[in-house]
Formats: sequence, structure tokens, C-alpha cells
Amino acid sequence: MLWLQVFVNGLAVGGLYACIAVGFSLVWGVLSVINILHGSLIVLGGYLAFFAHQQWGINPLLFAPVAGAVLFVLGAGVQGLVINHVMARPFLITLLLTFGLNLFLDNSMLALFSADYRKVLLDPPLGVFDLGAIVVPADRIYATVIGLILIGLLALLLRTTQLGRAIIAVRMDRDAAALLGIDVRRTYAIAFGLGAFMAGCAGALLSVIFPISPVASAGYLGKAFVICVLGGLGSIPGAVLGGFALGIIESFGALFLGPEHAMTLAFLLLILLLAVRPSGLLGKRGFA
Amino acid sequence: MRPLLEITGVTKRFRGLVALDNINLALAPGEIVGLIGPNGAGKTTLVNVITGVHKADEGDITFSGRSIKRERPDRIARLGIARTFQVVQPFPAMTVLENVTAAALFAGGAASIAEARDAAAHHLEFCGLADQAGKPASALTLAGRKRLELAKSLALRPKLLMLDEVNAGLNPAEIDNALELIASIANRGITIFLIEHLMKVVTRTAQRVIVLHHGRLIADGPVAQVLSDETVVEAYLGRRFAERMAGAGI
Amino acid sequence: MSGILLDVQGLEVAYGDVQVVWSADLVVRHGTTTALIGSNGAGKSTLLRALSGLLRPLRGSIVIGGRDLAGASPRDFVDNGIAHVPEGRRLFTGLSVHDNLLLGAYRRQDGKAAIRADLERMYDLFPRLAERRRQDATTMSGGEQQMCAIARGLMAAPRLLLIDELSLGLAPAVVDQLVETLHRVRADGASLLVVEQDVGIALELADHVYIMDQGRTVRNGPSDVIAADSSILAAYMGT
Amino acid sequence: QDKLLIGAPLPVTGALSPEGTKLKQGYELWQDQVNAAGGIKVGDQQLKVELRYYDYQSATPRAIQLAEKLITDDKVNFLFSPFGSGATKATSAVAEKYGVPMIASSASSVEVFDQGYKNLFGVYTDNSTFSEPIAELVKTKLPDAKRVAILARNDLYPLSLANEFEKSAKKRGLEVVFFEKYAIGTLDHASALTQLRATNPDWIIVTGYINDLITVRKQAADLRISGSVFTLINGPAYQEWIDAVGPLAENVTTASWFHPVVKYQSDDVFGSSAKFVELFKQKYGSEPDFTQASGAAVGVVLQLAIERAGSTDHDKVRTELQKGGFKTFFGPISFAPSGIANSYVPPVLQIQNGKVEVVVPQEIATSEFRTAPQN
Amino acid sequence: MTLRLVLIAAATVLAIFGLAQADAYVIRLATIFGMYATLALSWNIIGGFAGYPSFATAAFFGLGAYITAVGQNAGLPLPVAVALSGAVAALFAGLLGTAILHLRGRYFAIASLVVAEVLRELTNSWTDVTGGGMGINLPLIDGSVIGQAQFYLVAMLSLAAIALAATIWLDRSRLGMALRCIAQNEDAAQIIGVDTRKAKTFGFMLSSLFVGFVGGVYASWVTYIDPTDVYDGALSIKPILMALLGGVGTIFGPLLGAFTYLALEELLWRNLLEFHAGILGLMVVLLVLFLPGGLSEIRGRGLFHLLTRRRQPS
Ligand SMILES: Nc1ncnc2c1ncn2[C@@H]1O[C@H](COP(=O)(O)OP(=O)(O)OP(=O)(O)O)[C@@H](O)[C@H]1O
Ligand SMILES: Nc1ncnc2c1ncn2[C@@H]1O[C@H](COP(=O)(O)OP(=O)(O)OP(=O)(O)O)[C@@H](O)[C@H]1O
Ligand SMILES: CC(C)C[C@H](N)C(=O)O
Ligand SMILES: [Mg+2]
Ligand SMILES: [Mg+2]
Repeated sequence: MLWLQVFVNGLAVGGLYACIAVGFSLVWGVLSVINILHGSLIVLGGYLAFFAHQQWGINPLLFAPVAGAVLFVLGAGVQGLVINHVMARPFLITLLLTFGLNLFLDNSMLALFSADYRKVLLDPPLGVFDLGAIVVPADRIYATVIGLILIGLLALLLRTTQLGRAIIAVRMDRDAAALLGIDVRRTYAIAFGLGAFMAGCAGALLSVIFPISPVASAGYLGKAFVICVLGGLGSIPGAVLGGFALGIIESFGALFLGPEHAMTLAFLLLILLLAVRPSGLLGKRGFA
Repeated sequence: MRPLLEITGVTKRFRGLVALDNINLALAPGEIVGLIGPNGAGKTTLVNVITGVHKADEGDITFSGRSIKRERPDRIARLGIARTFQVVQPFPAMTVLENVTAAALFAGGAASIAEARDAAAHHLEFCGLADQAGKPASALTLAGRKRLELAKSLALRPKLLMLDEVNAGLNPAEIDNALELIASIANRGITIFLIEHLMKVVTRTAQRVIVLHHGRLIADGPVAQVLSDETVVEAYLGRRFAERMAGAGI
Repeated sequence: MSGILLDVQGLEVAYGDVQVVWSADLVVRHGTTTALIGSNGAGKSTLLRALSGLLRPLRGSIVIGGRDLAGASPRDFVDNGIAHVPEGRRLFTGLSVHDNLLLGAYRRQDGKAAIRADLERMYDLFPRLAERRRQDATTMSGGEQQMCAIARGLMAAPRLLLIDELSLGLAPAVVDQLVETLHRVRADGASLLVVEQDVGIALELADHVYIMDQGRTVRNGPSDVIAADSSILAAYMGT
Repeated sequence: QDKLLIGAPLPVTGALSPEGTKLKQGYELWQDQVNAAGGIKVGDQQLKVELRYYDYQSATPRAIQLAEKLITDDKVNFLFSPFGSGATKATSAVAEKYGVPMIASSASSVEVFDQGYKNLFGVYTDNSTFSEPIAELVKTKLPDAKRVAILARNDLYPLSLANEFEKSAKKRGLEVVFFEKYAIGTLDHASALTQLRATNPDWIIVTGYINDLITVRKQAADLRISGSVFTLINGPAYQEWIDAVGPLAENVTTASWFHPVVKYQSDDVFGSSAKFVELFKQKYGSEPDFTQASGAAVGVVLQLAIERAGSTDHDKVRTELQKGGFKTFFGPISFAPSGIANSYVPPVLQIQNGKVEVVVPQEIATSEFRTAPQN
Repeated sequence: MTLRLVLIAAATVLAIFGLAQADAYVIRLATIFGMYATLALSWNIIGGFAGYPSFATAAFFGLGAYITAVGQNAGLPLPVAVALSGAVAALFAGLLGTAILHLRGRYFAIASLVVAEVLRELTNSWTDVTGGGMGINLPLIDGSVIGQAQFYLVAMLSLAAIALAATIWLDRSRLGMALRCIAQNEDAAQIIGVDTRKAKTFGFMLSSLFVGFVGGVYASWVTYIDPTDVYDGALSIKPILMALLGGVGTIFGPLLGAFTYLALEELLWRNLLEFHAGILGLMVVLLVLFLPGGLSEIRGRGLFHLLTRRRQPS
């Protein structure tokens, strides 16, 4: 019984983890950029949702795509105007670039919104599904479902649209893609934008569950990062799998080793995985 | 006498693709042997397997009597097997001298960097690169880079030298110089395994030719005999070439 | 003689400070196949890269249908009817044959119907591809990959198709098959500029042949003429 | 010398920045008052107060270096501590090294004060002054409450506080059926709470900082956790916490070292708790919480000590501080030999109808303690 | 050549003792400089010479800090504890190396990045030894206030000097040559007989040795450490930034990089209470954008191209 509940907890948070990680994974996969900015983008998405709810009472769960859209513009802009200039250089350069951008965005949010923790309060609250033996918070289920739907759409976009093919093409072979008339820089911008889009959605979805504050960004980045390595760099199904895997590992880690060791277990498994199978649980071929 | 290098039943697969299929061959000390075959036949792969870059899936490789099948590339290099890269691979940010010095230092048995540097200078001289010593390797012309590859290999003081298309991309004049160089290397008693697309080169330098096709060894023997061999003509040279050769009376 | 499709004059190309093509002059006429031969490293691929906008030439002109595209972006070349099948095929891992072909039509504006029609055309030009349309393109054999690459190029509905190293790594049988297909392609109206290592194949395939040596186009003429003069081949092809 | 320079390392950025802002508000309200009144009276002259802030980025070692920098480079006369027990404990070593008195705004763990330092004075009473009254409350109001569950953030103050609660509970014959720690930066508490629920406790205690406690409260509800008493520290005393959890705040008990309802008459610049609250509302438009108040409290304590000493000499002022007996808006403040305040009883609070009510001590209680079971 | 070394050595010694006379604030900054410089120089060994983008600096730093802290609380004298810190860090690097040095590029970066996270978690949860989240205090060294300050100044700057000396040695040593070959083309390096595995591991160990030392001295200097502080990811990124600033793979580049970065950081931080981090971020962005690209390409370049250009062997 306890185990079942713990397992369900793992799933419930795993879904959220997946949302956190997908955008990071996409950017990593397509652009070979380790996007330190990702965590802050999630937080920003959270703030958008929070204010939308405060001003117009829009439910963040429904607002998610809008928050995503705003961040898409932002992300595409950043890639197009800044990061594109150093795409040809080793990932270390782009990493430091996003590190700098992150310092800036974090500090800006701190100045604009203050660090006070805020949280969206749904009225009436969504409550929980009480299945007798176990209980599952409704908001997590809805958030996960919406998140997975958005991820599905993203995967669909990458799989079936000309744009999606172009993105994968650029990722696989920049020159060959250019030969087909694909505008590489523009495609990069769009890809980064999509990553930011997912970050925005994640932020909005999380805003009903976790408190929002600029100081939360590092935590999200850390998770995204672990999940992607677990699941496989740059693979969307990998990110989803990694998300659920981490959720469940942490959940049972807390049960067996005590809550303060929950993450330790995950990290140890991670190191192990890196040593034996650096490409993560799911390899690094293609998308969706 | 005992062969310097002996390859028995070596097979190498890349996922599905069989790049080398049960290869058997032996090189006698001091020999100059040509290796030809269409693109993708497995020539470079064979070199990679001998030098330990790739591990053979089956079969064994012995070098002057001892099996080197499981050795790491650096050990094999120190044992006396040198190779040049088809796609030349210098250390771009180092000077030409430093490039060769490194080689002399790590596998050339030089005791100190200074000693290695002297040895290197000497090898550059030998390869006609002395005047380029101070340049960064990346600044060399293609021909220059190929010579640098040679100088580096020599600096390893190898018993066996494998040249992977050192002449590809050189013009006739450059090729002639390269051939002289190879000849003088051979005169030092170094065994040479010569991978080539250019028949002219093979016919002029090699005493013996081996033909790879789709990873299989389809011919091994004296040059003239192999080049007129039916299967070889079919698989690689092509009818027209054969006719032309007949015409040119090679 | 049909009109001029591509006119290249005094082209010079370099990689950074390494100049590779010193002077290339070459003409391709409508509805013909032109072959470009020369020893390894002569600069053939480099020239082709310049003719599809991958490399920006130092000097010289690339006139296509009256417009000089020297220095334009690959997109402009595609939009002006040039498609390039690069050395080593360069198909996209993780994408099916089908997707690779669709990407070939990336810049086409003439509507889904036309594109779908061309897809079907490709599949009957290369039946092998039809069988494997769902397979990850890069898991196919060299020959099939070359077909896919050529088909991808044709999907752009080009006026001129550039093919680098047509027969590279392919079994003679496959090569013969490709040669047949390319004859059909030309019959359908597209022109071809083919870089080929194997002189024999080049001569068989092309109406007109250019010989490149050390970055210069040194000789050219109708295939039969070149073929007749073995001294040329001896001099430049090391055979 | 016509001004008094006070060094104040602040966590402006990083994890503690919310508290950093609060402290700064307290400092500045006090500073305004003093300077408006002409400054601090030292003998016959009046010294205007100048505060020298630097951001220690919520990183304790940075705070330590800062304390040193403030003393040696900025040559400040006195120090206000950084936020929280951890950083305060670390910086107190520096203050001790240079013999500069440091008033601690927000350190309440005995571990901070048991180092035998002479220059550290904290305006908070120690953590047991939270655990004792609440445990007593539970004991008396719910005689049949037996089982206690404690979940603590693995961090100096929250852990120390949790230990105090364990002691107080055991002392009263209650059984601690669950005591677990959660790592700093834990995002999700479902698993811990699920285990906690399995021990079906009557009294649940969770220690941590505001963000932890927002998440914990919500997840407890998600997991249908019900105990008759729910004690969360520190968070519920902050208005942001109540706003963040909404109805779930109902009946949660907590405690804090200050609350606007306290009614002290004082001989500091404010004159009384009421006046302080009023001025604070004027300046910042909200009621002060205990952290904001403690910012002003360290100011008034230092001021009273200096004025009594009639000098800014470290030794003289230190002696006055040790004497104690300051009547401040924050409460009557004297320090134990260790330097921790031991002169007032912090109010125990409970959230009722979305408002913070004082339930203990009786004199200032604004409402009866409620034991309605949690939803 | 040797003359030049002697001069450098002399200059360093003079500089250190000269600085020791300065006022407390300068001493503090100089001490931090020593720390930054050592970290940058250490990273440069694995990241610059060998071209392996390590993000493990924070891991070795934290490890070193805790070894010293725990060691001193167990009664070890400071020098012994610090020495132990370096040794353990290096050994740990050796073990770690066998696990992750076969990864290249991004994969190695990621793997190395995770290490600090793991150690932080372990330190956090191993409460009875490390004090967990409560952090851990270190005994104050005795001596006058200024005396202590000078002690740590000399300690840190000496570490920097040693790291610099090691770098100079490395630059002419077999190992250095091997690492440079690996950085530029690992396969080619193997083919010319470089035992890449051994070289990489030694490089990694050497690099982490100094980081371990610094961690130890730092812990004793600040007298209190806790996991979040000493395993802070910024500790991994800053040295890279510094090396990049001054010129990756050069000898003096990291020094100059450390100096510039510290100056920048201190300046902004002193003058902007609320927004120093943001501006620092912008600076980083600009620096990265206008630095010559590419790890291998920027060998010998960086802001201080002229000063840091490597000598051509004559
Ligand atoms: N690392 C590898 N992974 C997968 N396949 C490989 C690898 N290396 C070579 N191959 C495949 O093995 C086959 C033989 O390649 P190889 O390079 O040996 O041919 P080659 O005879 O050297 O051709 P060329 O004359 O062009 O150099 C080719 O089909 C090639 O694609
Ligand atoms: N990316 C590059 N950077 C620098 N030099 C290059 C590059 N690619 C090719 N080269 C050089 O340019 C010259 C011509 O190369 P190119 O590939 O054009 O010759 P090619 O005629 O296509 O030879 P092959 O028949 O072997 O394909 C060669 O010397 C080659 O080394
Ligand atoms: C503001 C309070 C929660 C700080 C706490 N008293 C501590 O000692 O850290
Ligand atoms: Mg080859
Ligand atoms: Mg080519």
C-alpha cells in the first residue's frame, strides 16, 4: 500500500520533471548548447502565469501555451541575436554565454518581481482523486497530462512537418542542410525558441504546484540536466522517460534511504550510467 | 624467413557492414607492398585494425612474432608500426618541428625533449621540410602536410610504415618527389605497406600488390600479374582501364 | 547546340587562406550531361561547393540563367534551380528515406500536389527506395544511399543537378544502374554536372568532359574526342 | 566623528534574498527615525546613523569575508549580523577576532551562542521558547494526543529547532513516531509525507523556510494528511505564506519572536510596539513581520546601549549590552551570558480565518487555540 | 631561459611579501586573487593543455575544504590537513578519471559536472562527520589579526606560485607535450605513441591536487564551511571563464584572467548592491562574444594576446 502510494507519487512528480527537461533536451540535442538559461526561463514562465492569473484570473494550466508562446519569442530572439554568433565554436563557449545570460535574467527577475515566494491559488482548488488505497493530487495529473500533450505536439511537429525535418537535418549535418536551402541560423533560432516554449509551459504548469521565485531557477536547471543525462541527450522520449525515472528513483530513494538521501541515490545512478552508457537510457538518434 | 607482420583470418564489422572479411596476409621484412581497392573496400580499416585503432572482431595479428591484436595504439606505435593518415592529421596549433618532436619523444625512444627535437630536425631535413620547421602545421600546403605525416612516421623509428594514400591530391611533380622519398625510406630497410588509388605509383614502387574488394582479399601477387587478373579487372580497374593499360603496354 | 544554362568564368576558391581552385572556366548547356574529372585533390569538390553557394569564391563569376550568383547563399542557388548531391551523400541520420526526400523539396513553393507527384516519380525512378521509404536513410547500403541522395537532389526540381563522386564506393553493377537512371533524368529535361573518379564511367555518362588539375580546368571537349586522346588521360589521370 | 557607521552584510541575491529585503526594511525604518530625531546621543554630541550594506549573495563564507571587510576596510563602528543562525554563527568568529560587538537580528539556535564569544548579542530567544509553549499547548488542550511526527530541513536552524521540539515532546511523554530530515533544495516532499502519514500522528511538526513550508502544506493536503495539530516554522508568520497556501493556512500553529499585536511600551525611538507598527505601515504599507521587526530591533538595542554608555567605545558598549534591561518595542531585552536574548516570551500564533492570531501567552492572546482537524 | 625563471621566482616572492604589508582590504583581495589564480591555473592543466572541459573544480574544492575541516576537528595540524586535502583530491581524481576520462567533449563536461552534485549530496547527508547542512567550523589559527590575514595571503599566493611553477614545468615536460597532443587530436596522439589514458589521468590528478590544497586553505581561512558554499557550481565555471579571458592553454593567461575577473567582480559588487550579478552576466556575455572562438583556436590568444603568447621553441 505504502509502496503503491510512493510509486504513484513518483509518477506524479515524474510527469512534471519531464516537462521541465524536454526543452533543455531539445536545445541540447539540436544546437549542442548546454542551456544554463533554462531554469530561469521556467521561472519566467511561472511569473507570466502567475500575473495572468492575478490580473485576469486565467487558469495557469490553460495559460501554459500562451506563456510558452511569449518565451518562444524571447528564446528565438536570444538565439538569433546572441548565441548564433558563436554556434561554430565549442560548446564551452555557448555554455559560458548562457551562463552570463542566466546571471542577467535571474538578477533582472529579482529586481522586477522581488524574491518573495508566490504561488497561484486556484479557487476552488482542484482537489485530489481519492482512489481509496491511494490518493493522487488532481493538479499534478492535469499538469502532467497537459504537459505530455504539449510534448506530444512538439514531437509531432518535429516528426511530420517540414520545419521539424529541417531542425533535425540541421542538427545532423549543417552543411548538407544548407545545401537544400535550409536557413541554418533561422532554424537554430526556432529550435531554441521551441526549447524556451517548453520551458514557459513547464513554468506555467508548475506555478499551480510549487512556489515561484527567481531563486528557484537553479533547482530546475539541475533537475533538467540530470533528467536529460538519465534519459539520453537530446532525445525527447528520453527526456520523458528520464523524468519519470528520476521521479520514481527519488520517491523510492526517500522511502529506503530517508528523504535527505533521495537525490543522492539518483546522482549515484547517474554517475554509474555516465560511466557505462554516456548516451543515456535512450540513445541519441533522431527525435520523437 | 619469418614475416614481419602476419594477419590471419581477420574480420572487422561495423554494425551490419563487414568492412574486413577473413583477411590473411603477411609482409616480409624490407618488402614494399601495394594495397589497392575501390573506395570503401576496407583499406583504411585494415590499417586501423593493424594499428589498434579498431579491434579486429576475429582473427589474429602478429608483429615480429608477438600478437598485437589486443594492444592499444600507442603501444603498437612504440613497437615500431607507423602509419600516415589518409585525411592528414597534424597537431594544427603546434609548429611543424613540435609535431615531429612529439613523435620522436613518445615512440622514437628519445630520452629528453631536447634530444627529440634534434632527431625531429633531422627527420624534417630528410623530408625536405627543414625550412618550414617554425611554421604552425596548419599553415602547410596539402603536399607539405603529407610530407609532415611522413616525417612524423619516420620519427617513430618504425620497422613497418603504412602509407595511406600519401599521394592522393598531389600533382605529378609532387608525386615524383614523394616517390623518391618513399624509395629512400625503403633503402633504410623499413618495410612499406603502400595504400594507393594511383596505379602509376603502385606500378613504380611496389614489388607486390594486394587487392581488397568489399572487405575481401581478392588478389595477392606480383604487380603485373595482379593487374591483369580477371577478377581484379572486374572488381576494381574496370575494362576500359585494362584496355588502356594493354594499349600503353604497362 | 542548345543554350547555356551555367557559365562559370575565372573562378577562384579557397578554404580560409588555403587557395584550392585557381582558375575554373566551365559551361553547362541545357539538357546535357557534363563530367568533371581530375586526380584526387584537383579541386573538383571545392568547385562544386562554390557552384552551390557552400563556399564563397574569391574571384570570378557564376552565371545561371543570366544572373551572377557568385557569393550568393545556398538558398539562392537552390531557388535558381541548382541542386548539389555532395561527396559522401550526407543523408540525415534519424530521418526516413521519405523524410530525406521531402527535405529535398524544402524550398519549393509549387504546392503539395506537385511535390507528391515528384515523390512518386522518384519512387519509380528508384524502385529500391520505394521499398525502403520508412527506413532510416543512413542504415542503407552505399548504393541505396547514393540513389537516395540523388533523388533528394532531384526533389528540388532543379534545372541543374550537381553530383560529386557519383560512383564512390559503389559496386560496378550499381554504377551501371545509376548511369541508366541519370540518362532518364536528363531525358526528362534536367541538366547534369557530374564529378567522377572513374574516367570510363565519366566518358560513358557525359556529352562533354572537363579535366581539372591542381585547381585549374585544363582541358575540355566532347567525350568522344577526349576518350580518343589517351595522352590527355595519361597526363592528368595518372593512368 | 559626527556619524556612526554600522556594517550590515545582507543576502540581497540568492536563496535568502526575501529575508534580506525584510531585514533591510527594518534597518532603514530605524535609521530614518534616529536620524529624524537628530541622531544617537553620545555624551553631548549627536551621531547620525549610516548603514553600510554589501550583498553576501546568501553565501556564508562571503558573509564572513564581508564582516572582515566592513571592519578592516570600511572601518565600521558596529556590526549587524547576516541573516539566520548559520551565517551568524560563522561571522561571529570574525566579530570576536576584532572585538567588534555584533547584534544578531535573526539567530535563535543555541549552537550559535555556545562558542563563548563576548561580542555576539542576539535579539531572538532560543528555539526552545518555541517548542516549549507549543508542546505545553498540545499537552493541555489535547490530552489524548500521543503520536508526534517531525520533518526537518537538514539545515542549522530548522534542525536545531526540530531537536528542541523532539525534546519538548518527549519531556511531556509524547511519542515521537517519525523524525526525518529532508535535503536543502528538495522540490517535492510527497514521499516523505507519505511515510509520515503512515505513522498516523496526532501532532505534525515541519521545520524549514517559507518555500519548503508552502510546498509541504500543499502536499500534506494533497495526501489527505490529517493530524489534529499542524505546526510549521518558519513561514506561517509571514503574510506571503498565508497568501500562498490560502485556505490551507487554517489552524496551522507557528510562533515568532514578534507580532503586531504585542503591546510593549518602550524607551526607544519608537516609544511603543504600536507606534512601530504604525510607522512601518506608513513606510511600507503592510504590517511588519518578525524578521522586519528584528531589523529595527537590532538598531534600537544598539542605540540604547550606546546612549547608556555615552560612548561608541567597543568595551563600554559591550558592557552595557551585557547589562541588558533594554525596554524596546520588540520586547524587554536582556541577554544571557551566552549573548542570546532571554527576557521575553515570544508569541505562539495560529492562523484563524486567514488571520494570524496570538494564542499564547494569555496576556496578549487575541484568540482561543483551535484544534479542528486538518482537512 | 633559467634566468627568466629566476627572475619570475624573485618577483613573485617580492610581490607576496610586498603585498603582506598592505592594508587589510588589499590583503583580502590579494588572498582571493591567489585562490582564483590557483583554480584557473589548475583548470588550465586539464581544460587548456589536455582540452578536457572539466566542470569538476567545485567537486575537488569542496572535497579539499571538507578534508581539512574534518581533519582539523580531528586534531590534525593545519599543514597536514591541507596536504591531505590535496592528496585525497588527487587520488579521487585518479579514480574518477578512470571512470569518465574516456568520455569526450560534452559528455565529459556533463559527467564532471555531476560529480560536485554527488559530493554535495553525500556531504549533506553524512551529518555525523560533516555536520551536514549545519556546516562545520574550523579552529582559528592563533596570531594577531593582521598576522592571520598575512598568513592566509602568503599561503594562497604561494599555492598560486606553485601552480604557476607546475604549469611552466608542464609546458616543457613530456606530460605537457602529451596533453597538448591529446588536446589537438587524441587519435593522432595515440598513433605517435602517447599513452593517452595515463597522460589524461595524470593531468587530471595534477590539476585537482592544487584545487584540493586551495579548498583546504580556504576552509581554514573562512573558519566555517557548508556544502552549498564549497560545492557551488560557480566554482567550476569561474576558473574556465578566467582561463578563457587570459588565454586557454597559455602559461600566464589564467593569472591575468583571474586578475581581470576578480577586478571586474569586486568593482561591480562594491558599487551595485542590487544588480551587480546582472551586470557581471552582461560582461561575461560580451567577453565571450568578443573572445576569439574555440578552445583549441584560442590557445595563446585571449584578451592579453601579446603578453601570453607562447614562446616558439628555438
Ligand atoms: N568507424 C566506422 N564506422 C562505421 N563504418 C565504417 C567506419 N570506418 C569505415 N567504415 C566503413 O567500412 C568500409 C571500409 O571503409 P575504408 O575507409 O576502410 O575504405 P577504404 O578502402 O579506405 O576506402 P578509400 O579508398 O575511400 O579510403 C566503408 O563502407 C566505410 O563506410
Ligand atoms: N575543408 C577543407 N579545408 C581545407 N582544405 C581542404 C578542405 N577540403 C579540401 N581541401 C583541400 O582542397 C584540395 C582539393 O580538395 P577537393 O576535395 O576539392 O579535391 P577533389 O578534386 O574533390 O579530390 P577527390 O577526387 O579526392 O574528391 C585538396 O588539397 C584538399 O586537401
Ligand atoms: C528568521 C528565522 C527563521 C531565522 C532563524 N531564527 C535562524 O536562526 O536561522
Ligand atoms: Mg581509405
Ligand atoms: Mg572530391
